[in-house]
Amino acid sequence: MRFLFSAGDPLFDEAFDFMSMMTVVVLLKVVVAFVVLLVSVMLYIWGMRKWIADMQNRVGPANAGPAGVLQTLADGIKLFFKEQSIPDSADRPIFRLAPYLSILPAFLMFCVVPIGGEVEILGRKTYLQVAELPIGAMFILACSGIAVYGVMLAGWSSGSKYPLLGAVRASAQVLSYEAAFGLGMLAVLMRAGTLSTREIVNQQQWVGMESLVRDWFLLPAFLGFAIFILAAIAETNHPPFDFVEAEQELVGGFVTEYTGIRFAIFFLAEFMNIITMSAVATTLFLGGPSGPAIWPDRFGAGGWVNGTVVPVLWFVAKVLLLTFCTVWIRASLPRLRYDQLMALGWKWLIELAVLFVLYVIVDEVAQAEGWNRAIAIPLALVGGIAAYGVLYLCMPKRGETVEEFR
Amino acid sequence: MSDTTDTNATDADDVALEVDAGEVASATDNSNATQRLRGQTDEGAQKLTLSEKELVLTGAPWPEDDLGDTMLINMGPQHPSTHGVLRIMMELDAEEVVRAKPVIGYLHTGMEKTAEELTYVQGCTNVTRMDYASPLSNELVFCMAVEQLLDIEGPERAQWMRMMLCELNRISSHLLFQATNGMDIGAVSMMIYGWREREESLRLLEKITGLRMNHNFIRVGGTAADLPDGWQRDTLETLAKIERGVHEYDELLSENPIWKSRLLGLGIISTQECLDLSITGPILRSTGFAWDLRKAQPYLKYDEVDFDVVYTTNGDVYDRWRIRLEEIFESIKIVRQCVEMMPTGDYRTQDAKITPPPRARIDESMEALIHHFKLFTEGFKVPAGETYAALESPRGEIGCYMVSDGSAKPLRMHIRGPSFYNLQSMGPMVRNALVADAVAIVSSVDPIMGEVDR
Amino acid sequence: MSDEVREHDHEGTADAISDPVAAVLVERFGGVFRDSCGQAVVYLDRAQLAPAVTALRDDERFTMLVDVTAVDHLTNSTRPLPDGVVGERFELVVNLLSHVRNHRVRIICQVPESDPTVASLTPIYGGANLPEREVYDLFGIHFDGHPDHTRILMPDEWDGHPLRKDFAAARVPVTFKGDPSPR
Amino acid sequence: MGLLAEITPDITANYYLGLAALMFVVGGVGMLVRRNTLIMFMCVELMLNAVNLTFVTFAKTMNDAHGQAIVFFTLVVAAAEVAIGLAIIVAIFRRRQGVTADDIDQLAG
Amino acid sequence: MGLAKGFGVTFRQMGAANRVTVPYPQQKRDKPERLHGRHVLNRYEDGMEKCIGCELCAGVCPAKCIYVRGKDNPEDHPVSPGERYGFVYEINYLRCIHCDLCVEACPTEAITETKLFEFSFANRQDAIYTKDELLVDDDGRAQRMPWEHWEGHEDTHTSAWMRATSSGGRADYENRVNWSGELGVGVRAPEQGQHAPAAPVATVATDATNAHGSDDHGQAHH
Amino acid sequence: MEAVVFFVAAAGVLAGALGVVLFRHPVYAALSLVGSMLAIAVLFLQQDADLVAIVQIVVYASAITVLFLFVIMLLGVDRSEARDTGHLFQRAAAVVLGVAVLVGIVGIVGNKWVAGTPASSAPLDDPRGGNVRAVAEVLFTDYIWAFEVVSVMLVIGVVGSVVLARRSRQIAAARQREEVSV
Repeated sequence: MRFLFSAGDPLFDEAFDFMSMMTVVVLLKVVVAFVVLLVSVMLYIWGMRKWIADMQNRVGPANAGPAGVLQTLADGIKLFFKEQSIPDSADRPIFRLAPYLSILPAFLMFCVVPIGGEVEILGRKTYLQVAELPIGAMFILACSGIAVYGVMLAGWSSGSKYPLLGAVRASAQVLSYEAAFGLGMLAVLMRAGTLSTREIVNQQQWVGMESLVRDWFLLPAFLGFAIFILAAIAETNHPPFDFVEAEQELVGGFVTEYTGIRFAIFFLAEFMNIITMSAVATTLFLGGPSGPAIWPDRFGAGGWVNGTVVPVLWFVAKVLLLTFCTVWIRASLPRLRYDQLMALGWKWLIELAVLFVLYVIVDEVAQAEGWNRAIAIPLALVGGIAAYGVLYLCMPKRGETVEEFR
Repeated sequence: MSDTTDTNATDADDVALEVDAGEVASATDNSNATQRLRGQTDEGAQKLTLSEKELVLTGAPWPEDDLGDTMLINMGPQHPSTHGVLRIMMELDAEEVVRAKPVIGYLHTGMEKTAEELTYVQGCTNVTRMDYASPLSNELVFCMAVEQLLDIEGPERAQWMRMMLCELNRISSHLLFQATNGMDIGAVSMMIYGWREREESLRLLEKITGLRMNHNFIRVGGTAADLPDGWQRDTLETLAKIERGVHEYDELLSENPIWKSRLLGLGIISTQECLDLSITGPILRSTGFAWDLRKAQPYLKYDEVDFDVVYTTNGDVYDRWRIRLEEIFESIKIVRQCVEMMPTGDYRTQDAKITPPPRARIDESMEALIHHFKLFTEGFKVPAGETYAALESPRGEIGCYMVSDGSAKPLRMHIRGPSFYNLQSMGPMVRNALVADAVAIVSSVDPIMGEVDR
Repeated sequence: MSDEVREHDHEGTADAISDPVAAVLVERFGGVFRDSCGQAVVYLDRAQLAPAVTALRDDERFTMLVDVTAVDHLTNSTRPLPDGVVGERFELVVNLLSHVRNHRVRIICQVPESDPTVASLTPIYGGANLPEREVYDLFGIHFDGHPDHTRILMPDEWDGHPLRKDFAAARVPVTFKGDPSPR
Repeated sequence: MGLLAEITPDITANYYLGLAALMFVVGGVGMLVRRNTLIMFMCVELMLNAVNLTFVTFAKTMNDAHGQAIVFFTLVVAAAEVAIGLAIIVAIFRRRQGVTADDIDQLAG
Repeated sequence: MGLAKGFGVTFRQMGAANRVTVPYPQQKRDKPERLHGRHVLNRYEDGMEKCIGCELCAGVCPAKCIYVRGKDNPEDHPVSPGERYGFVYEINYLRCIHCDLCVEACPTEAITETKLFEFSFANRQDAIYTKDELLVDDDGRAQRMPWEHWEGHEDTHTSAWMRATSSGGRADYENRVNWSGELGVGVRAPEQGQHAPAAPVATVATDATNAHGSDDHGQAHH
Repeated sequence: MEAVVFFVAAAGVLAGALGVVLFRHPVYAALSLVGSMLAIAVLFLQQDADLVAIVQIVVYASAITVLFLFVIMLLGVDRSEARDTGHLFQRAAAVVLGVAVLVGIVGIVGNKWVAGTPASSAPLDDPRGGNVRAVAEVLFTDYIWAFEVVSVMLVIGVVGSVVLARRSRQIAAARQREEVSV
């Protein structure tokens, strides 16, 4: 038999033995990943507040720790000791359960992200990645879909109206954007021809500047990247798509009735999601840990520094860049309206994503079969657009009366 | 600058008559629009006429059985974007507002009653707290009413100072609107930027009046004190900062597709509806009706300065936002002219019954001491009569109806708060909008609850 | 407004009225004109209020009802009033504005304490809705035909009407150390 | 590990099939017992999943991918069924303000 | 394109040069001279109290937050130079609205406002400042209560509003401040006037008072 | 090891299934359904069906059950259903029938009625690399027509549900008028 997850990891080249170092390595990786994620959330919240304060001519957190870096921790401690109140009309078991449901998928999704190359821990070779699945990309999709439960159940179980509105919004939003999210990923999966995140990263290995253009999926799947980012922002309820909490409209949405550490956990989950999504986007489109070796004359191209440390640094740098962009978006854009979000998702993103996937398919097949791409791709696109045109013509127009089903 | 905005420099009477040819004329012939409007408001009132008592009696604010798919939701009085303690009862169909009704009174402090207890000397400290975003307009309208009853007019310098301060206050009020409006639509940085420039204007006001808000600076017969040393430099510097900041708002939002898609064509109201519902100020001007009391019925020295009445023609939320943005520039223009043209001389009427004597005179003159004592103990008496003074506050026509019975305290002091009347526009505007739109629309009405409830 | 004569309490008869709108009101609805601080004021019988306001809107191009308020003259019953006006306890004050003519006029109705009822102006000008509710709430003057005749500022279970002169103003006592009794 | 192996049985395909049978029966009984149409729907999903489990089990025992391929079709059908079914429930609720199966007897005459 | 402009605006703000907020308790902005803060009761240079217990301040206070009781000065060691002195003087800061009418009303410049406003009361009793607490100390500085937060120099310029309003709106009196001697400060020469530099500096002739003296009789309005 | 995983997952499956049937509250029932589905996904993984397991989670946990919950919240039917006292006979009959079916199935399974020979037309891949490719090949070769038909059916289902759940403004307005007149 084989161990359920981590099938592709060199750790499991030997037969799995429960009572061996293998278990220790696996547990170690899980614990370290969790701690790293927690700390990075802490730093992200601090960095976000500093960045956004800078963009708004403010100082930002300054008192807890040097330059306020411990502010998140201080907030966490404060929230931990605050009273936990549960409304009378709340559904107590689910109300208590919901925060944990929201944090679990954020962490699980991070598990399949390759952070670095192969390392040796406790005499065992393994990937710098909690779990290497043959179906890692599908796993990401599954986790992002499950994440809605926390929000949805929190809103419903609070037993009041604004949270309920938030929950209804959340479920519709995640369901709608799940499709665009998946289609955005699909372009990369088509190009890579695999579902394994490790494989995808391996295909984006750095071999010089040309790999930035040719091997990284950023340009070969550029539209997929744009759609993926938009959908990821929507799925993580990040401004300008933060309808689920939308303070000005729904007070606090699903977290309105939450206090104390439960409230903190929701926000931990939300920010963890942003980091995880940045990491996933890095993996799929920006080559994950790949990047030029630093000072190969001194450290060697495949030595300890350039083989283990530098990839991790590249990965962190890319994730930082993406998270900075999320903060920049947060600072610059007003919030959309809910129906505009849904319209964007259903009327634009999904259509574009389908067309783009069509293009990628034809491109890949044409390459494999040796067709003339200059003819095949335009033909396919014309066909796709024609199909949309037919659908559009079938739709009832504004002002047209349609016989209603009663 | 967007092309939806246009400025008009022609004489106000002409403007009124121009517009008259179009929409205003329909006011008189009972057109369908008028009928439809009234029908709507009445119908809206009918269903939501449940008084608070009924709500308490039914327990939950929502009798779920009768209303089917719709849900009644209370936005406010404690809600992050209802501007103080406004409560809006909304009937929602999913997220669409079927009807809405503002419920007010949560900030009712009985200021009109208090005014009857305070002398005319103390009165300014009371009225200045009504519209706390533009306190100087309140003080000015109160003082204008008292001055009409006393039949005095402040000295030239006082008039110019009042005008300058009111325009500075209009700037700070509109900057507050820019901030809160940005916040309501989720533009967080806009809120901070709006605050940033507002702080500059408040700092200038603080320098002049000693307080950031509720200044108690405009007094009957003039102002409390002269402008401080170096006020020209401070004012010009502040104006430059504000101008730079407001250009930044323009850059940040005017062309932003999200901002435009949120606001364009939202919460449309027509001139006819505005006139019918007694709505004044930027909301009225956004419908293409360039009515501004500063031009139409000039008070202070507004007829001596050069400025334009900003108006737009679409009557939507975007236009109201835009108007307030442009009005900041117009106010800056006026303040610059005030700095240039400020006359010298007394800044408070020298009627010894109304103005306390110079402090140096107290030790020298027995009469001065007696006047000083009388003024600060029982105040001054105002001849019996009644009057209505009106001026253009940042939110519209603010009026003061004052009745005196000849004593040192008003018999009745009524403030016609523009926010109070402008709230009536909410019903027609919010109908069929989404919850998020309702927030934007409420924000564009820019109600100040201190003035609504008084 | 500024070029008009600033004179206090100038009373005029129908033939000497400088204000054209007031003249119409005096003529058609039997009002009494008074120039108050240079502003045109017409005292009307309360039964004439609604028809007069309708006439102003329809015939005189008065586009906006600016304000509706009331005054309690309980402590001021001997106030000077123009001839032909019998002072009652309450006065209902309606300010109207014609944007077209850039002209204001004020109508004052005497409302007796025994029957504080006036026909509502809301069917004529929608903008009278909230201020009439406010007057009802604070003075207890009823408006016939108002679509939503409820309290607006005070709680529903409140007794009395606060802006009436016989309704004592509440005070929150201020405490001082040197004077143990609250003041 | 050795101890664990001794006390636990070797899991054969019959275990999975037995579990699937149990699940199917629970779903079926629930379908008959419950009156809330939403829960009846969920019971149908249970039964479908019991079938899925048997398909996957047979795919494993026979080392044949066809069994797993069939599961995809089941899933798609289930999704379509839920979409339509829930839409019907919503439509019924709009008219009748209830989702109890016994109330929906209009077709019976 | 519009989007990019917005992003440009926010990006431009990055960089420490244009911060508009300050880390507050550690760093404070300069307060304008006229700021209405909490009151102090002043004393003459010889240590006598300026308050004469006339209750004008209490009378004009719209919030009714001042409580004053005057008493005849004890013959052996008088508290104030006049006949009477403020025996009890209390201000309830839970009510005070800092309108500064009391400062304008005080005939002896006894009560002025500092620029201190950073109170943090722990109870309602602390909010009632008694005469002992309001009175300046032996150096003429405001006393620092345990619940107040202020830096050393924030209690200067306590008389700015009094000076600003002292001319009663008359341009001729702009520069003439009836500045009685003050503990720790002494008889200050009239400080820089409150008028605009654009205005001609009013030279106060000795007969200026006489020229306007008749105004003080003030014709009754009607 | 396999036994441990199996028994834990089986317990989860059954608990979830019983939860669906026994919980009065639809939300709890839906959550039980999710639990049951997740446990089944574990069993799928156990049997080398990685892709099916993940698709199971994507489709059931994050789409179908979310839809259920959405409808429950939307309709506000989240109160417990009325006790159906009138159907005691039906309940007893259902349980008896269920037991009978169970006995039947177990009997058949015990008799190895379906123990056929392994077909080797599309053998599952080596478990290490997953079997995505094998399943995909079967799907897109042998079952390509079924695949297309099912996808069309899904589209029809989506359109149909939109049409069903849509409520025209005219109808809403008519309903409102009724309310007002009543």
